Amino acid sequence: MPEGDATHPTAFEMAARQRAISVSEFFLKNRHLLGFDSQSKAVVTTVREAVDNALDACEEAGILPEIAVEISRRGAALRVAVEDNGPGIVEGQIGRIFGKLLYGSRFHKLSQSRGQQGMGISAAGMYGQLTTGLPMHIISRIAGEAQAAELHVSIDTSRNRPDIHRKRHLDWDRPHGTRVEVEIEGRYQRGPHSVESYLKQTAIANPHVTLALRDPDGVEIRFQRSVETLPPLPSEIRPHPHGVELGQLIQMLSDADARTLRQFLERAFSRVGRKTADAIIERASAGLSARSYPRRIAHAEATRLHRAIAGTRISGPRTDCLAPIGEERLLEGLRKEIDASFYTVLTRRPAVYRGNPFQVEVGLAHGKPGRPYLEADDGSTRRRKRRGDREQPAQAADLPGRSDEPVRLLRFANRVPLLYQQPACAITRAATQINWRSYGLRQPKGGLPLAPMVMLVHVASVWVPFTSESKEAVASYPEILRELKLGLQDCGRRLARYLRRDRALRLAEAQRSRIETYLPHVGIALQEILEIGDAERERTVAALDAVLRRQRKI
Amino acid sequence: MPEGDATHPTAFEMAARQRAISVSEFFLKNRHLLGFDSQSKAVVTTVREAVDNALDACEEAGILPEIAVEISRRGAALRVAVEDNGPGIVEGQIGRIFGKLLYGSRFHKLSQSRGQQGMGISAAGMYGQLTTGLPMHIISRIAGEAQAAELHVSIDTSRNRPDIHRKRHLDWDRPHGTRVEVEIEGRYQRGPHSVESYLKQTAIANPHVTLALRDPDGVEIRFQRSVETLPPLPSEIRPHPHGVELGQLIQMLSDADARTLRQFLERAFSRVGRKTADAIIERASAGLSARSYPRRIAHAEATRLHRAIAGTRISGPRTDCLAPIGEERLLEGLRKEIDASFYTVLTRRPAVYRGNPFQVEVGLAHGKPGRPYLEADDGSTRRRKRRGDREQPAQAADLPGRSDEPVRLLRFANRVPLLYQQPACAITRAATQINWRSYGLRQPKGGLPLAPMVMLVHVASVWVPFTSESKEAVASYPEILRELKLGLQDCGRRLARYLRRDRALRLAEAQRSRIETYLPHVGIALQEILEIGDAERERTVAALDAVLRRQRKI
Amino acid sequence: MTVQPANHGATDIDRRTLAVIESVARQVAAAIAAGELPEIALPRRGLANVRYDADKGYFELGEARKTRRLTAGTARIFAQTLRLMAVSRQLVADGDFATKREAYYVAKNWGVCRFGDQAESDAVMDDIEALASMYGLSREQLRFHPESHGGAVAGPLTVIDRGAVPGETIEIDCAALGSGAYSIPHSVEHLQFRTKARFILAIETGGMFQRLNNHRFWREANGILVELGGVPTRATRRFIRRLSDDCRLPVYCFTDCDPYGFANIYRTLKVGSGNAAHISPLFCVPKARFLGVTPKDIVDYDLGDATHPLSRVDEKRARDALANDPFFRRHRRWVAAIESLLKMGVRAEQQALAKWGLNYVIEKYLPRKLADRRSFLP
Amino acid sequence: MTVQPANHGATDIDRRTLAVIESVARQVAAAIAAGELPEIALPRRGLANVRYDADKGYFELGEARKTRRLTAGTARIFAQTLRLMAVSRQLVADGDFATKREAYYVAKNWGVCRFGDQAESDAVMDDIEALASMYGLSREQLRFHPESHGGAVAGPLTVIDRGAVPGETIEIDCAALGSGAYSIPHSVEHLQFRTKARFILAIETGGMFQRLNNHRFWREANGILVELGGVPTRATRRFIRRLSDDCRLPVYCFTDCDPYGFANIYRTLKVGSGNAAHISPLFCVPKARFLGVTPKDIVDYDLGDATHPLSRVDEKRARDALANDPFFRRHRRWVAAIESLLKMGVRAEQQALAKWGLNYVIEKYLPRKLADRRSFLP
Repeated sequence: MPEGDATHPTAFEMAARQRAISVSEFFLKNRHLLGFDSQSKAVVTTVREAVDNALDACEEAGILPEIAVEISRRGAALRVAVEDNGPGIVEGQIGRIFGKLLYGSRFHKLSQSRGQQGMGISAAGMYGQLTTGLPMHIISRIAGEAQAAELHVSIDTSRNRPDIHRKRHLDWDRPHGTRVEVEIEGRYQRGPHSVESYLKQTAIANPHVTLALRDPDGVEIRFQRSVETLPPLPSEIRPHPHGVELGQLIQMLSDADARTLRQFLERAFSRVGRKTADAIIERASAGLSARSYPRRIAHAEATRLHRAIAGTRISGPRTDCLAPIGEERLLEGLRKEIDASFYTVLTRRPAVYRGNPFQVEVGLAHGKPGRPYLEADDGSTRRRKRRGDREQPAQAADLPGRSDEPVRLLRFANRVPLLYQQPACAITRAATQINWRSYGLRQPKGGLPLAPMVMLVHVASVWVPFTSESKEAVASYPEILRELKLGLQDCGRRLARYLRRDRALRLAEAQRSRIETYLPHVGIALQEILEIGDAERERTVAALDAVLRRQRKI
Repeated sequence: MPEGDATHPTAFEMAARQRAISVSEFFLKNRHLLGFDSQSKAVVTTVREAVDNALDACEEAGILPEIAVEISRRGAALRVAVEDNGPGIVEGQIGRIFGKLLYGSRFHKLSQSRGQQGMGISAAGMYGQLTTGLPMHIISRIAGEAQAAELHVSIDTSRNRPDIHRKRHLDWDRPHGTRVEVEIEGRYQRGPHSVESYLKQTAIANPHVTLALRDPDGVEIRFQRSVETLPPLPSEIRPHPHGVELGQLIQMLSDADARTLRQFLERAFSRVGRKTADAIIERASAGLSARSYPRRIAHAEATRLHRAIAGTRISGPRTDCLAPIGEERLLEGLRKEIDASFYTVLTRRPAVYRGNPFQVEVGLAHGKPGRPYLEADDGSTRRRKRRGDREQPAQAADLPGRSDEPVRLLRFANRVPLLYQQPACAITRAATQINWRSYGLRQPKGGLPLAPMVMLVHVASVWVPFTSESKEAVASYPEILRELKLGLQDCGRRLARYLRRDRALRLAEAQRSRIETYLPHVGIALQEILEIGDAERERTVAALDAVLRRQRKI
Repeated sequence: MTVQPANHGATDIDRRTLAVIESVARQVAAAIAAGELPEIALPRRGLANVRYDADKGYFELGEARKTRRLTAGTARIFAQTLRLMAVSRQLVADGDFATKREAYYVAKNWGVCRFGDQAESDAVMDDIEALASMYGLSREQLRFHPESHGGAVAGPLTVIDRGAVPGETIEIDCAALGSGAYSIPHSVEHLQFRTKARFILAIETGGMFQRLNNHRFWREANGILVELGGVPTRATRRFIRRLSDDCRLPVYCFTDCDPYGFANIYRTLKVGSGNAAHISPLFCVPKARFLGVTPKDIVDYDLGDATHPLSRVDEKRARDALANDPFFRRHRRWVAAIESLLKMGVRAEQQALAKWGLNYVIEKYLPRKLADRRSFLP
Repeated sequence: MTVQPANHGATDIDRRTLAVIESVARQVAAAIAAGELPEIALPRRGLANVRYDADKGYFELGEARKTRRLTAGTARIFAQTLRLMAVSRQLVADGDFATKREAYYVAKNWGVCRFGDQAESDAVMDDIEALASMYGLSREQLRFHPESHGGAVAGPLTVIDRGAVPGETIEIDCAALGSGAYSIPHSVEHLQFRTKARFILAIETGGMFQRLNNHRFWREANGILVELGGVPTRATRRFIRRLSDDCRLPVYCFTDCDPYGFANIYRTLKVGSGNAAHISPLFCVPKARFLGVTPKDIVDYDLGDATHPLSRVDEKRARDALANDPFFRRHRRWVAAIESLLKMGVRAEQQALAKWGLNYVIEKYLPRKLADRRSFLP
């Protein structure tokens, strides 16, 4: 079509121009939605997607993960390579897994996993392809197979389909595992939004994982596992009835294989047995019976059924579909990577939002050993302030930070650290809405509390609601906010007890010495006023000391 | 699969579980991404998507748009109906347009339009379907056809395909046009984030449009067009070479129909003629010539070619692909809907980001007639403050607002008002980064200036980069930020001139009366000090008045 | 009116002061001897323990006591209280005195018992003062003097003070200081007075005092002029109280017409303030009357264009007085006056009278006012 | 030393004042008559027009003038300047005076020409004062008196003031005021002095003045005590200046050992301040010397534990003095003293000496200091 030719088309001409759009094309144009909005973020996102996939694969296959990340310079670009000891990928699937957006094993399941949308690693490949024009390079070997498969894969964006360039078999010293290499335009940076920070936080939440990093300058860092067993594998569940919306219910009814309504309710939902199903049907009343044929249920009845489900008491979703880190492992992870004086961890019981079970875990690590924190009773405000002024500014990645800085908030979703968009996240919102002053911390209005503390929060769910596909912040569903707050408050109370106990201990110590310090002055004053002799003064002080000791014992 | 059965699968078992995900399923689960995150926002989003589509269709067909929005209560739900006088939709397309995500005529074109992703209206239908279980209801008639077509359409989300329930033909009193009805769970609210506010702002940016609203309480509001001609239709363009990334270039080369590199460059890109193509090829040098066969160009040569394009001076993109509102119409729109003392509008010249031409327009409307704003020389700060305190608090939708409130920022992208996510938007960022104090306004640190002013900003582009699919905020590309700032600053300077001139006029007036006021006092003082008589005093004052008049004339 | 010889030795009042201090110490010693925790009973100084005594005409401390018992938590302040009482005892015995600041520094030699800052020593001193007030003794009698001296005095008054050598007395004629004035010392307990004046005029500003003094207004009017200088200091308040008591003189108060002049200056002079109620019996001047400037004067003397709008603070102060101040609430004329001021929305300074000429205040305003004392506010 | 009779009629200085005012008015009238825009030349009061005269020992206004020409923009302030000069002329003629505040109110009757607030009238008054200072006349001689009177005075000094009737004089014996003191009036131009004292001791705090006065320190030491009360008022500064000039007495300054005592109190007393340089020739006391408390005293008198840490403001003030103040920069001993204070990081008050006993200052510190005047800082 020639440029600039603008005449008014008819409805028929307009119809002829309509076309379907491939999802790859869509996200290629909107790549900032997937976390590739800056060169430095693109590197972290690429590493994250590859490592998350590797961890999911290892755990699902029952292998203790051991993952190596290498980042090296290739001219103006960076090459990111991630290699795991996972089960490997069946050759015929490699193309689609790395070369097609929205392709994966987890989207249709209700089951907790790191990846969920089948988008991340393909998006990284697509970004590499866009910025350097090079396909992804994959090597994968399945246990027991003689050789590994090597492929170069790119995405045919107009059709959202893999394009396999070269394919061959080769010898590989790994018995099984996968290596992904992608060249991207990117900038390697340090600090709180770095690959290193992502890996360190991953190590905290996953103490059963060993991670190794080799950065572009050849510096190597290793996070060694401290737990030798895998966490239990989360299982898959059916949806919980309280999270189903009317339209969804109508869809399920019309797709149902079950021949009776009772059977439908029992099969389609989690936590619905015969008794519960009957209770729902009875409540829905007129026009519906246990034997109604699901596909024939009309809109009006479905609406009543939906209301009946909402009104019926149904037990919460099964817990074994979720695999929280667990209090023991969480404590282990915190102790391993953070040096603090006080630790507390908490795994809340599972809860439900929109029919999806989820579970909140909280960990606090407070204070630095050998660096007293308490602000109790020594000196005036002024003196304290000055001392603060003169302290050295801390490193941004210093964990925990200084006592006049906000706590370091580490956010996790399904064991994956969230590095970006902290202000937009439900976890941050919960942490700032709590009144930490009542737990003995200072807190600026509307902000995080100030304390030398790491605050770790993990949200595990069969479907974590992120605010965007780049998976950087958890959306603020009221049910999730509530659980987050309860968890944080519970840990806050434990912290407050610790701080109070600590303060009380110091106080008792101070009181003992105080008495000994001030009694002689009572003696001096009495001597001066009553003009008594030194001997009588001494006697009086001794008598007073005795009185006080007796009082304190009672 | 039974619940909770968690054994470790093999790589082959894992492969068997991989599946493609439909884009509808994806967005159904992530509907907050499309602007359906709260019940009140869902209503505005639904109206917006339908009205935007209607406007695009009318304008493309050369019809002055006349659009009616009706919102009524249906039990606990709301019915939203939008009816236009557009060209109508060919019957065979209705299903896909309303029942398939990522289907549209605009995605693959580089051309300015309101809708661009083929997502919005189908998403509204999907939301209705999910929350009320009811399909969308569409009536459409093409000019010249005897009857209108009526369809009920829902989306088969697992396949992202339309599902047409009922279809019939009926008589319709409109000669041509389309009516869309959708029932959704929603809450109708007033204030700055309301349907009314959206329509009012649409009327400002589109003075050629007539809009009518009937709200759930039966209240009717009409925004009448004040311009009787359509804006010029934007035309389609090819991409500009400076916005093409390496990977994209490689893709284009390998897909090329052209037989020579020169031909390829001339055909594929905007603004590349023979001379420019040769300049690029010469710069790319070794291994490439004007006659190289595009599909055979290797990665290394493509990389050089890409660099050569970046290094070659190429004229900016064509302007006629963009249809700014235009200074005349923008002024008309502002005057029609906002009552102010001073107006200024500005259409910047087009610029380019990532190869996409875009254009920024700015309008300012300052002050309320009959309500003096200037803070000049009357009374002390204290008095001024008090007066402010006692003013009545203004309505949130009051345009312009009070002089101690932030300016009302109206953001538009391709003539569509953006109501949500103001803080995340490049327009807000630009407006807050400018130092408005130098233009005579007060401005808190890091905030919008305080003034009784409406600040209108329009970004027109063949592809507006939104921060999310819900199209609520423009992403902050440096090129866009720069244009926004230049536009705002230019208008700021005009405002400053106005404020200064206004101040100067008042000052001259004040000076005239001042002289007459104070001269007698000079006379009194001289009389008192020099002990002269009344007559001599009068003479002195008269003489002084004469001297001053003479001086002022010179 | 007679003159008593000043005396550097122990006067009656000094003996009473010593007795109070010693009795506290003796009770402490006795408790210790009996194997009990020693304690000192101090009046509570909080507002909850303050009430307005309408008969006496001032704020007074109630009966509530706090008992400072010696425990680990109170050891420090207990010791400090006793040691500061010991300092007071020594000062009385030596015929010397110390300012609050000096007392703070004297304690620097107390080692760990020293005060961290002056707020700390002031609080302990306030406790001791409240204790002494139960026996009718002021802080000045404990020989802790305020940092600031009193205002200026001029007019037909002879002040009789102690001389440098014991027994010697000095007479100061406040009508013989020219354009200067007599400066009230930090402590006035030992002064005696002789006067033929008919009243005391307490004046808010130094500028107005200067005008009246330079024009020898006190001669015509036969009154003693005292400069308050804003809210009067302890020394000024005690001076006026003692002078008006000893010589049975009425006191007329002349301040700006604003809530500060009414509620902070006049009310403090007359009835004291709630947060220092323990000193009221000695420091307030119940027989003071308010001469002006009254809200009615703004109208009567046509001062409208020499006024300023009431500030927020003014308005708040006025409303507080109407809502919470037992003194103003008790006097219907004051309520009416403050309400009319609020209604006018303006305040007027003493100097506003200068609108009619600098000496209008001397020639017209004060003579007229003094001729009609019923126009004074209570 | 002789006593001159006070005089309510026109003195020489009054005649000079009237002449200055009339000559300005005459120039204005002449310009108008000649068909020119009238103007008044006023000294620039900005810091740019201030310099430190090392020989005279004070800050002085430079030669720069601003010309206030009558235009539409300046009509108001021009009229106000002339009218305020007319007021001054009337006050001189009547032998009366007005405070700044009163002058502001007198102008309330000027209609549109009235001042919006006192800042406005003060600025015009400062202009007129600067103009008068070119002829060696102070604001007090223009008969605009400050609002506040001066500090207290005690010791072997007789002040000779005017009496109430023309020609009458009054003598005030500042050694005969007992525990009270003589309060310096707002204007001291008309005072005469008689004394046998050997020096004047200018004391920062009222508390220290009270101690020295109550113990009759002035008798032993044969010096006149003047209370500064922080940064001295105009009246106090002029009083000390006139007393030291007339009776040829040295002035010793006794303040806290902190940058405020050095730079704000002592420096202002001695050399004036940059933003009121036009009054320096009349108000500063170049022969003042700094007795203490010096940084060296903190060491010599072991005051370490009675000090307080320097605040940020203190530190900033000290560094400013070292970096920008021509007076301190000129005196190596002052630079060394301030540097050592900064190094110690503490400040000491006069009262800190009370650590060694309340009367240590009388019995030890001052006698030792006065015996070794070379230890004084310049």
